[in-house]
Amino acid sequence: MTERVLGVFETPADARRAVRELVNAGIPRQNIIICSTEPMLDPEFLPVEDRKTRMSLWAIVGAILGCAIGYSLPVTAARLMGLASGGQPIVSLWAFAIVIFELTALGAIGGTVITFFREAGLPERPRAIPSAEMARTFVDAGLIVGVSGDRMETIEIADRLLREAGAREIEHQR
Amino acid sequence: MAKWGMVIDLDRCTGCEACVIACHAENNLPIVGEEESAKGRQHNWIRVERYWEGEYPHIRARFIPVLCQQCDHAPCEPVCPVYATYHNPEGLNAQVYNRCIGTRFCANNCPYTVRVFNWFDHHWEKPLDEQLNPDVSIRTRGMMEKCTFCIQRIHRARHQAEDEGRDIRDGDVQPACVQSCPTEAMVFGDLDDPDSRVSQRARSRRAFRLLEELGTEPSVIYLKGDEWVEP
Amino acid sequence: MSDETGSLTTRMMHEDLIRPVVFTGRRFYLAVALLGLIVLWGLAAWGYQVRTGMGVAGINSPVFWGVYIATYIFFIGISNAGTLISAMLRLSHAGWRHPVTRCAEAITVFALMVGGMFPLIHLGRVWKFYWLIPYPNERGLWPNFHSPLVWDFMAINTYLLGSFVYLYLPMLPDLALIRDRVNGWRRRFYGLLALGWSGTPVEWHRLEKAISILAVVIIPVAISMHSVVAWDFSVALKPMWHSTIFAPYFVVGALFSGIAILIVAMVILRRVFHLEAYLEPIHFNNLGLLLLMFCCLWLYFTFAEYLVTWYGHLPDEMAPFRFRVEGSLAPFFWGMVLMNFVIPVPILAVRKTRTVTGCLVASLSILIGMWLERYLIVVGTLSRPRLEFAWGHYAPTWVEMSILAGTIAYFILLYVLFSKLFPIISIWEFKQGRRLRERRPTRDVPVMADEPFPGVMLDD
Amino acid sequence: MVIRKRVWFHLAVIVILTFLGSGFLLWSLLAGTPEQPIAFSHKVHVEKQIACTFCHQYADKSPQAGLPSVQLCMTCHQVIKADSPEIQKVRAYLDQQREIPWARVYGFPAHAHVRFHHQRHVAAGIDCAKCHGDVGQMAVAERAIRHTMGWCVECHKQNRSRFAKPRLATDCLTCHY
Repeated sequence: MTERVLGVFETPADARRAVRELVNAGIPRQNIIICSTEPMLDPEFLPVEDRKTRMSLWAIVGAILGCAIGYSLPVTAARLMGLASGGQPIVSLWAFAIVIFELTALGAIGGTVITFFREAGLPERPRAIPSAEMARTFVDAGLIVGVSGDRMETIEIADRLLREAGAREIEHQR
Repeated sequence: MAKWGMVIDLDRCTGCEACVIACHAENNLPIVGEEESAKGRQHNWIRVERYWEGEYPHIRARFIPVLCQQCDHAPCEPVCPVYATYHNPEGLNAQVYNRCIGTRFCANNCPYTVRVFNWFDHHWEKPLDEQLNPDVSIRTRGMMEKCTFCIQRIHRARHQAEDEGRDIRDGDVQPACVQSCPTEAMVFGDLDDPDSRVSQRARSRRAFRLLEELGTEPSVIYLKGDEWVEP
Repeated sequence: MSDETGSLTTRMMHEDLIRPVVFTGRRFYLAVALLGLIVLWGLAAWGYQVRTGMGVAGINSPVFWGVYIATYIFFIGISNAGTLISAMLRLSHAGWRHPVTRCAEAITVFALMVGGMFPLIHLGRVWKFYWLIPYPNERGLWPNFHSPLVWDFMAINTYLLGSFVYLYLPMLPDLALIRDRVNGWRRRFYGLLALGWSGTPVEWHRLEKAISILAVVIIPVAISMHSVVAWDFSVALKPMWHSTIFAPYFVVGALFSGIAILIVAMVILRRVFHLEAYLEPIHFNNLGLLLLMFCCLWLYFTFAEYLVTWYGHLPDEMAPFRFRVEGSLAPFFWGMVLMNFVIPVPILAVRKTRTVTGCLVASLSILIGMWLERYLIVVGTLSRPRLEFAWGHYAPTWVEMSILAGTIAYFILLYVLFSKLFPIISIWEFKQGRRLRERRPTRDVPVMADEPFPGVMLDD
Repeated sequence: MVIRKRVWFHLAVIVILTFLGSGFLLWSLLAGTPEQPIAFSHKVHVEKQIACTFCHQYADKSPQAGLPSVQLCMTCHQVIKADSPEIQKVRAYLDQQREIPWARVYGFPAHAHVRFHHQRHVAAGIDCAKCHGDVGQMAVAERAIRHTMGWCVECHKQNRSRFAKPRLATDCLTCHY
């Protein structure tokens, strides 16, 4: 039986304080929910270990893959050509450079986008689903800090801490 | 492998345009009419250009029959995205009608402007459709076409030669324009064979090729005297 | 956030920017109906052309390409600008970019979609267009990768895909925002499009990372794409096409017309959606300065191109040169100079006239001028082939003009629908930019420190 | 998870529809047994040891194989099975001085721009059945083999060495002009 408590915050300072208090109270990080309507990347919200991303790496991998396809596509096509195609070179670097370049870029874009979706865990059901009324408050205020847990006392502690940190609205969900 | 070529002696050309008519009849070229011609859509695979030479009163018209030059380095070939135009093993600049998607890039890139586009479907009223050549396709709208050096005649000559178990002899193939030329200004044959008539004529001191400076290496060679003396 | 200075609260901002999404005015239906009619008319003209043959257009021998290809370059040109401008502004952390990026990116995507249609419209046998796609087939035939048209196909598709992603990813947070503010079917619609974005720090971090990688990748793609379009011409053995500076010349022209259409779009959006508080005179001022720079660059390239041709004085080159400068295309040529330089430069150079209206006038003039430039390039050269005997003329027919009108209407229609369905100003980026502008010397400033454009910014 | 599932579902639907669509297209192309005005049986005639070129007279002489005229049919059928109702139909055509409007079984559409040459193939010793299937077993002529370009080219490739100019075996201009 998982229960969640969500608090809406208006300033990053309050939200940061709330997160700090929750961590101090011994609530594990993976149980703390943070959502914001604009990038909030302070260390309290995004610990250093979560900042590691392989997106650049995969972009490069995609680029290399695209480059390989870009080179082999025209060459293979010219070789597979079943009919006389008359005097044109099978590998023509000047002409193929353009095809290679475009497919390299396409590979890099593909690598980036796929990695983005994988690392951000999208598409997915939104992690924090406040009620419709609270959602409106949230998008205008800007931040949600919450806790999910299966023990009643954790939720109660979180509720208190969120209120103390200055949460504007608190919602319990089960 | 033969390398087909043509020599046109401009000193013999009278500008009678028999070649144009013969080409029309042989290759199923449509007659597009006055209105379309005025728009620049004459449907000719060969045209006779007329230029004036000299100053009045010592003036003379000169004629140049211009057809597809069957270039060895044809600018039209690399730009076709679908290989509808390519170089055939016999040195012909081929145009495959049903492969053509009609980008018209080849026509733009042809320095001789000898490629012809089918702006519409063509119809031959009865009984004119009976005179269509069954050995040549009827092209439909949206595709490019041009002089083929009468490829159907090359095929026919080859078939006959094969059946008789020999190679094609010089003079076996005569495109319609060559055949119809009353002054025998045009000669067709194998440029790789040094003894062929076309090779002999091509070695003439009077030989030149159209827009030679572009490096397109045309297979059509023109002959023209240095000077023209008034008769 | 609560730290709102100035008159604009977050709630007001949301109301302003989401209003068009929820509220539909009569003007919207009117605009869609009108544009839709023009699009249908263009579609009918195209159908007529496909059924009857290309002959219904004015193109002929030797002018095998006409209005279609000119408009193609024009649209590809304006498409070039959106994503490129947005990516460059993002990479340079230009502080004033925030309200500009999305309307620029949307121009790119739609202009590409419309521009990409022109090669198809112009194909003689459009029903065989798929032969351009490399796929294994029983005939054993493949496209010719040596052909610039195949490069075009590759470049346009890469850029279209890249631009689409570059438009869509930064829109996710805004889609989620709308999802959380609306009810009914709209909630489901935007919920589906938002792909479950909830705004966790990890999502934000990866989004910013993805945007910065994409911005780096997309700039060379944008430049390559318009270069490839230029190479369509300059690899051809044609006088005044066979020019080495064509690629940069086209890219400059593309950015030039791209900024112009961006300004036009911004002025219209500002009026229609009452976005005066978001698209401020400063934005028009800055874009106007950029446009001014491109006016000069364009003149420089044009001059370089024509000077060298004239100085070389090769007969083959002089024929199209004369045809453009003093022949029957002369009104187009001098009109182009007038529209692209003489009219916009004084307007944009003087601080007093570099107003919203001033920028609009200059931009409209440039858009017409750039279309004329593309027309001159295509028709000017093709009418004057090397053999004098084959010289010709060209005049577009009603079919070409109908299709042209239809495609322009289609472009506007797509843009209208987009700005109706989605917030045309990136809400989260605007908020972020506003917070940065306040420059609270606290830790509230996020990790990635944005510097506004120094000097230009303070001009306001 | 729900959204992800939905995306997969849509993708699956698109893929299935594409497959069904192309399957239908293929099927409609393959089906080809046109109805003929006369219940002519190739089987019966081939079993009587009549050579193909007896009726298709030009197959070894010209590009077109040719169809027999009504006169040719009636040369034999004046006597043979003259009373059969089908032969009566043929006689009726003769009396009206009309040719039998046979429905075409094989042949290239005009838009293929193919110049097929029967004589060349017969001269090269290609068996009729290679391209037309085992007509001797067909009561009604049916399109047993699809004359696609890939099919033609495959044979040309395999028999490259039998061409007088092997490089022309797979030249486009060999068939398209």
